[in-house]
Formats: sequence, C-alpha cells, structure tokens
Amino acid sequence: MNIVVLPYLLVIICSLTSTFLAYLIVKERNLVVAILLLLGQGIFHSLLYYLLMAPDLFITYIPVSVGITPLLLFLLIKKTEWREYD
Amino acid sequence: MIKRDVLVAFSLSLLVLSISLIIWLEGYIRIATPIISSLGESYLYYSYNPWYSNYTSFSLNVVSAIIWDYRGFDTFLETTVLMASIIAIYTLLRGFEEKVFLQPKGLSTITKTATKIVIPLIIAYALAIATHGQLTPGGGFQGGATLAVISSLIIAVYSLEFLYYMGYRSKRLVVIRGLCLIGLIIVAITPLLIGFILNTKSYIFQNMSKEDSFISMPSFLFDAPLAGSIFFYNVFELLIVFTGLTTALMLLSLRDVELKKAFEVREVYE
Amino acid sequence: MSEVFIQLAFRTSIIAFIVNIAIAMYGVYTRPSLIKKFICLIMFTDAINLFALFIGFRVVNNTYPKPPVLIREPVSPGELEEFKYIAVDPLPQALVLTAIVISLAVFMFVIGLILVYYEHYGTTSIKAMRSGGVEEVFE
Amino acid sequence: MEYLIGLLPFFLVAVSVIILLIPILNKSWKSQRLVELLSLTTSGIAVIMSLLVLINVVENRVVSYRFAGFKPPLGIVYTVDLLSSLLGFLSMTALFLTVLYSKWFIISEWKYLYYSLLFLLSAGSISCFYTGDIFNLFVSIELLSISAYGLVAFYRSKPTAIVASLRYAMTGIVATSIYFFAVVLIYSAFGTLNMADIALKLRNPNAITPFSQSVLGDIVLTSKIAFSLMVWVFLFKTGILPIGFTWQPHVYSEAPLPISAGFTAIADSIGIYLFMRFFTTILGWGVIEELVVFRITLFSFIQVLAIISAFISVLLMIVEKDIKKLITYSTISQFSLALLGITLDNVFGVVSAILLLISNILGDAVLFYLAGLSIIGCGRSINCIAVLKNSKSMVFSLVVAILNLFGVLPVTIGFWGKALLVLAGINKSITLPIIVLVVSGISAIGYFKLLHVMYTYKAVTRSDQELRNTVIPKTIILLLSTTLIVLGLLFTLYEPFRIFIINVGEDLLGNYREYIVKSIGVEGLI
Repeated sequence: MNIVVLPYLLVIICSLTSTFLAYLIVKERNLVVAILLLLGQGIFHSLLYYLLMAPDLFITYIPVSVGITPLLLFLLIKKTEWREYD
Repeated sequence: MIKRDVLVAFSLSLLVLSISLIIWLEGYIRIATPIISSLGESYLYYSYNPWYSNYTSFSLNVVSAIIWDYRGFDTFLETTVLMASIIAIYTLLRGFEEKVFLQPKGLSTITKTATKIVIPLIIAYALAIATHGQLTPGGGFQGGATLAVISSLIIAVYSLEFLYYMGYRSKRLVVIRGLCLIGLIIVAITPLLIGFILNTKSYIFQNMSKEDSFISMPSFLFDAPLAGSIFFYNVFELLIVFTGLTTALMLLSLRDVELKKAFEVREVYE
Repeated sequence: MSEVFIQLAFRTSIIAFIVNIAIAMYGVYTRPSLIKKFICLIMFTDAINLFALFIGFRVVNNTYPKPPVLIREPVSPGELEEFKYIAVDPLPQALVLTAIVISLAVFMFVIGLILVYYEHYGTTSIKAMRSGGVEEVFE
Repeated sequence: MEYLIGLLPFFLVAVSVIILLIPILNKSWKSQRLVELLSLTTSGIAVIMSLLVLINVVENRVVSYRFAGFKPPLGIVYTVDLLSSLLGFLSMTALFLTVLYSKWFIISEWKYLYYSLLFLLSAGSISCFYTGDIFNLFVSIELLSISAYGLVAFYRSKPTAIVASLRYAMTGIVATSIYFFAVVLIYSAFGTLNMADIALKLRNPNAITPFSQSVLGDIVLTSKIAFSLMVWVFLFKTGILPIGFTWQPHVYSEAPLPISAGFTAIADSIGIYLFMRFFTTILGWGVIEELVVFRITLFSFIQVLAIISAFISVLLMIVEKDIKKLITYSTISQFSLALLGITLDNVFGVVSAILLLISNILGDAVLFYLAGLSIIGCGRSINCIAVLKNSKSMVFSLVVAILNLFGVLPVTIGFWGKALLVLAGINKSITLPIIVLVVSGISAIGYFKLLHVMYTYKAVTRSDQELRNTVIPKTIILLLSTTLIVLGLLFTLYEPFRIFIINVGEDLLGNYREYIVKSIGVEGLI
C-alpha cells in the first residue's frame, strides 16, 4: 500500500463519522449531549479541513467550532432549558 | 406530527438519492481530478509574482490575497455583516445595565491557574497569525477568533465579572469596533483620494499598481513582504473580530439582574 | 489501483456530506425545540461549507497536493509554474472562510432571539409559537 | 463618475457606523437630534448619488466598476444597467422616505440603533442591485437579511415580533445556505463567479475568457440543479407561495411600520429583480439549445406558483381584519402578478413587471403611511381607517393608492402595469388575461372594503398623548400619491418616458451582449 493513500483513508473515515454524529445529534433529546456531539463533529470537520489542505480554514474553524459556538450554546442552555420536550 | 416527519424524511431521502446518483454513477460534478479551475490557477500564479506586477498582490498566502485584495469587497461586506449582527443583538437587549459589584464566582483555583498560564500563549499565537497573514496561513479573522477564545475562557472559568474588572464594557468594545470599521473604510478609500489629488485613475480597494493606474501601497517593509494594504486590513480585522465576538459573548452571558431592566422597559408602540 | 481508491473515497465522502445536509434539514423541519433546530442549522451550514471545499480539491501524481501558501519567496517563474500545478484551489477556501464568518454572525443573533423568546413564553418549544404567538392583538 | 457606483455602499456603511457611535460617545439629548439630522441629510445624499448613477447609466447603457482594479473574473465587478440603476434609485428614495417618516413615527430612546440597522439594510440592498458577481450577491443578501431580522425584532417586548423575526431568520438561513450551495455548484462547472462570464458561457460554451478560460464540467446538468435551487431562494426573498408565506405576513405585520413600508422597495423587490437578472440576463434568450426546454419548463412551473399565490393572497385579503396584514397580502398578490409577467418571457411582460414593481413600491408606501396615521390615531383594526375621513387630502390619497393597486383608471401607473400584463398574456394564451382580471376583481373587494369601512364606521380616537403633529406624514403621503398620478400621466402622454421604460425591458431581454462585453471588458467573445 502506498503511503499517500493514508490521508484519503482518513478523509473517508472523517466524513462517515461526521454523518453518523449528525444522525446522533438529531436523535439526541438531551441538549447538553447534543452540543458535546456537535463539538466532536467540529473536531472531525477541522481534521477534514486540514486533510483537504486548507490551513487557513483549519485555524479559523478550531476556535469557532470548539471555542465560541459551544460556549454560546451552553450559555443559551444555561439560561433556558436543557431538555427537548415534545 | 408523525405523518409530517415521514413526509419530510421521504422527500429528503429522494433528494439524497438523486444527487448521489448524479455524482456516483455519472460523475458529472468534478471531484478529485488533476484539474482545478483556471481561475484558481490564476490566483496561485499571480498572488506573489514580481514578473506580472499588474496582477500581483505580493502575498505569499494566496487565500489572504484573495480575501483582502482580489475579492476584498466581499470581505468588507462580511465584516459589515458581523457589525450588523452586533448592532442587532444590542438592539434586542437594549436597556441592560452592566453591574460590576456582584460577587465573582468561577471554577477551582487549579483551573484558574492553568488558564492564567494559557492566556499569554494564546495572545502571542493570535497576534502572530494575524500580523503574518500575508506570509503564513492565517489572517485577521483567524487571529481575532483565537483572541476571542480568551474572552470565552475567562467567561467560562472566571465568570463575566472578571471581564468587567479588566475594564471591558460592551459599549467601549462597540466603539472600538466601529472606529476600526471606519479605519478599514479609510484604508480602502485612500487610493481613490490619492488618485483625486494626483488627478489619475485609481480604484477603491486598490493595492498594487494596475495597468491604468500607477498608485501602489507599500509592498515591502525592509525585507519582509508587507503585501501593501493587506497587512493593515489584517490588523483592523483582528480588532474588529475580537471586539465583535467578545461583545456578543458578553451580551449573551448577561445575568438576569442585569437584563431585568431591559425587559421591563416598554416603549410607546404603534 | 490508487486512483480508483481516491475516486471511491471522495465520492463516498461527498455523498456522506449530502446525507449530512439531508439529516440536518430533517432536524430543522421536524424537531420541536428551537435550540435543536438551531443546532441542526449549524450542521447544515457546516456540511455545505465542507462540500464547497471538496470541489476545490485536486489529485496530483505521485504526491499529496500542497496548500495554497508559498513556503518562501519564489526565485524563478519556473517555481511558480510548478506551484500552480501542485496546490489546491484557493478560491473555495476564501469563499468558505467568508461563509463561516457570516454564519457565525447570524447564529449569534439567533441565539439572542431565542433568549428573548424564552423570556416571553417560558419555553423553547415552537408549540408556544403555534398556539399563542401568531394571534393578532388589537389594542 | 463611475467611482460613485462603488462608493455608495461604503458611504452607507460609514454613515451607519457614525450614527451608532454618536449617542454612545455623547449621551446628551442633542445627540439624538444630531442623529436624526445626520440620517436625513445622508439619505438625501444617497438619493442624489443613486440619481447620478442612473443618469450616467442612461447615457452609457451599461456601466461597470472594478473593485481593486482587477479585471472581472479575477476581481469583483459592479455592473449596473438600466434596470438595476432604476431599482437602486427607488430603493434609495424609499430609504429617504423611511427615515423621514420614522422621524415622526418612532419614539424611542434607542432610535439610533434603528437608524443604524436601516442604513446597513439599504447598503445590502444597493449592493444586491449593483453587483455583477454571484458570491458578492450572497454576501449582500446576508447583510440585507441580518439587518432585516434585527429591524423586525425592534419591538422586542411584543412576543409576536420575536416570533416573526425567528421565522424570518430560520427560513432565511436555510435559504441563503442553499444559495451558497448553488454558487459552489456553478463554480464547479463554470469555473467562474462573474455573472457576465456565466452568461457568456451559457451562450457560447467554447468562449475563452481571460483568467477563467473555458468551462470545466457539464454546464447543462449543473445549471439545471443550480438554477432550480436559486428559484427556491428567490421565491423565499419575494414572499411567494411555497416558503414565502411562512414569513412574509408575520414580518410585515410585526415590523415597525416605516420598515414594512420600506421593505417593499428595499428588501422584497430584490427577489423580483434577481429573477429578472438570473432568468433574462444570465439564463435568458440565446442560451444553448439544451437549456431552452429547461427554461420553459421552469417558467411554466413558476407561472403556476405565481397564479396560485396570487389567488390565495387576494382571498386572504378579503377576510383580513388587520390593516397591516391586508396591505401585506396586497403586496404578495402584486408581486405574484409581476412574477407572472416575467414568466411570459416577452418585452411587454417584463415591462409590466417593472411597472408593477414601481407602482407597488409607491402605492404600498402610501397605504402603509396612511395606516400609520390610523394606527396612531386609533389602532390596528381596519375599522380604524375611519379616523382619516375628516381630512380630504388623506381620503384623496387613499383613493389614488387603491385605484393604483387595483389598476382600473388609466391615470395611475398601476393601470399600465396590469394593462401591459394583459397585453403580453394575450399573445401566449387566452386564459392568462382572464386570470389577471379575476385576481384584480377579487382584490377589488379587499381594497374597496377599506373605502367602505372609512365611510360607515365611526372610529374612537385615542387620547391626545398619542396624536402628534401630522404635517410630515401628510406631506409625504400627498407627495407620493401625486407622484403616482404624475407617473401614470407621464406614461400616457409623454413619449420619451414611455420609451425609456420600454427600453429598460428591451435592454434586459435583448441586450445581454452589451452587458457581457462591458462587464468583462473583452470584445468578440459572443
């Protein structure tokens, strides 16, 4: 196996994981867990940005998806409610 | 309810099927080929190219060159969108009071000490990627977002009170933000003004000299490529994004006591 | 062999992202909680951004493509020519960077809106909106 | 003078920032007055600037401005033709009127925030009209949308206003993201983002433009997907049936009244304008054969939607009791008819769409401003319009506005819009004119209900505190209603004006060649 194949393998794994996480997020009723899953998805997305050779986006996306967006969402949940009711 | 869910799911799966068929079977959309668009190749070729001085922007980072030079107007409008968002949040929560004398809480001492150690590192990193945006990956927005992580760390670890102690007020931040946006506009309009004075043709957002206009921003500082106005834009953008995101974080983490007055105020309605 | 594998990998990933878009859309249209809808919107824009980035990727013979950043100042036009054929497309990256900032700005405002909504109705479920929200109030 | 085109959005943004900063830095009562004065003068200057652009465009037909001086596919270019400069001028006029009316209508400590958002809204609007780049259009739409969400939620202690803003924002984010998706698809096949470049390659796929060279992928299939997605987005912006109905009635009835009046010109006409731009200049006459059938199919699909939308909105208009919602449904029906005009795909159809836009912008403004008077005097119910019956000039204006929107007498501009629509429809089939007439007939019930109510009901006027000095609004209303008549008479009697309006439509449909050449700056490609 050629060594260049490895990044492509990672690309496919990251995308499939991201989709699986998306499914979990939509299913999840506990919003805190949903946000944590979103954070995990963000990490996979950042990895994808790196693998697709976009260093600018990589260093943009890390603070946005791991730092700011989850904090905003946690602040929102803290002030409102953390469960999803029907 | 359930009937509607099934309907939505069904139509969306149809959408997925059709687009997937197009991509998978026919290969209509160009994916992972050796060819990229000629426009992209032009950017790669001209971005730092002393041999074609009419098309270059003297930036080693091609993405920075596109963002602030080739498509600078987009980024200006994008910065304005951020401004509009801050004004809109401010409008939504108008009438709040920032109360400084509440007791600060926060997490344990260990976490606080760790944060204290991390913060200077983040500041150094953010400044580096913002000011070297024309040389290495990074730029104003990247640096600003990284700096804003500090504010979010402080809010999460020390509580909002600590930001007040450090002298942050949302109004001050909004003022800094507005002034920086005006600074950006001034830098963008400067070539036009110089063109007026020298009575030659010149363009808004012009960076290097063009075929029909010789006005040019400084492209080198001693030995390091400055990429003309890209450097200034990056510095302004750093401040704009940092203050903007911090304002939003502060406004959205206001305590109930502070927001109480905002929701009591009733204006004369139609 | 390797080319077939690369094609397989990329087509699978792109379809994964289209499925991702569809799942997010499903969440936006069917979940009752505003916060959940909002999380799904974030996923939606993220998936579209990544789709855009896949479009700008290229495959280079024998090696992995380079990011669109020149390592050092080019000394000859020949080096630039080489760079032109080995780096990925920078334009989608610039577009996505702009799109990320814009969506962040809009999301911050929507969070503020949801806060005020909660202040009014005491819940983040859209049922409150359906029952009580849309009635006209005559003074 | 070309730099004025590029300077206008910068000017509006700078004004907006200054308006925001003055009261924050200086908290005295003087700063409030200063803000009002500043916004009035600067919006006046903006009107003059857009008028100068219009004059320049009338002379040269198409004017383009390159940002940063880069040639088009490489950099962003503003390309202004007759239609965009005309609508840009109308949008700036609406901004001026909105500022003037808000000076009277809005009483708030935080008025500067309102003005600031209003200027950002119009900056987005003017950028949408002038731009010649599809990604720049995305950014402009976002600027327009986010300031609009903020303005709709301005009365934040009303729960309905928050709900309206949430609806608008949620659908808006989905719509603009889908637009971005379409932009990416177009880039993947055409390898360019410039509108003129795309238009060129849809007509001549073998053309080789500087920098972007030739097409990359299968343009036929990609255009089919991308343009279908774009139709969806524009329908959202216009407020026509599938997803427009989820937000437009709520937004119009809950936004501050001057904003609702300005929205027609500043935000909603963007939808119709983009339809015209994308389906006449870009995917218009002369496209490659593979796409001709697709275009016709798409048009017939939109036609059906427009007809359904027109019927539903006029039916809702009859039963509506809230005056702001009544005007909203009237707007939707007018926009649907304008869309119907575009789908007829001939010069008269497009001209009728333009005329309907103009008449709707002005007529809507008159109705909303009258509603503002009645709301201040009494309340939101349509019975409250009766407070206006004491003033003869207001009754006159109401009659003019109603006649204009209904479109029966050939003295107003609205008549010519509908007349040309009928004329254009007869060429296609006999049913279309009948549909237009039936829609107008049903809408007449809704409009004349207003007059009926005015003379039969007796409205109770509110306490004196609410009634303010009504010189400003009354002057604006009279001015606008006379403008309606003057425009109508001009169109009937003064030939150059008629020729000018018809030229706008002809240029749009047939003169794509000049648009492409002037925008890209290279001749001999088409």
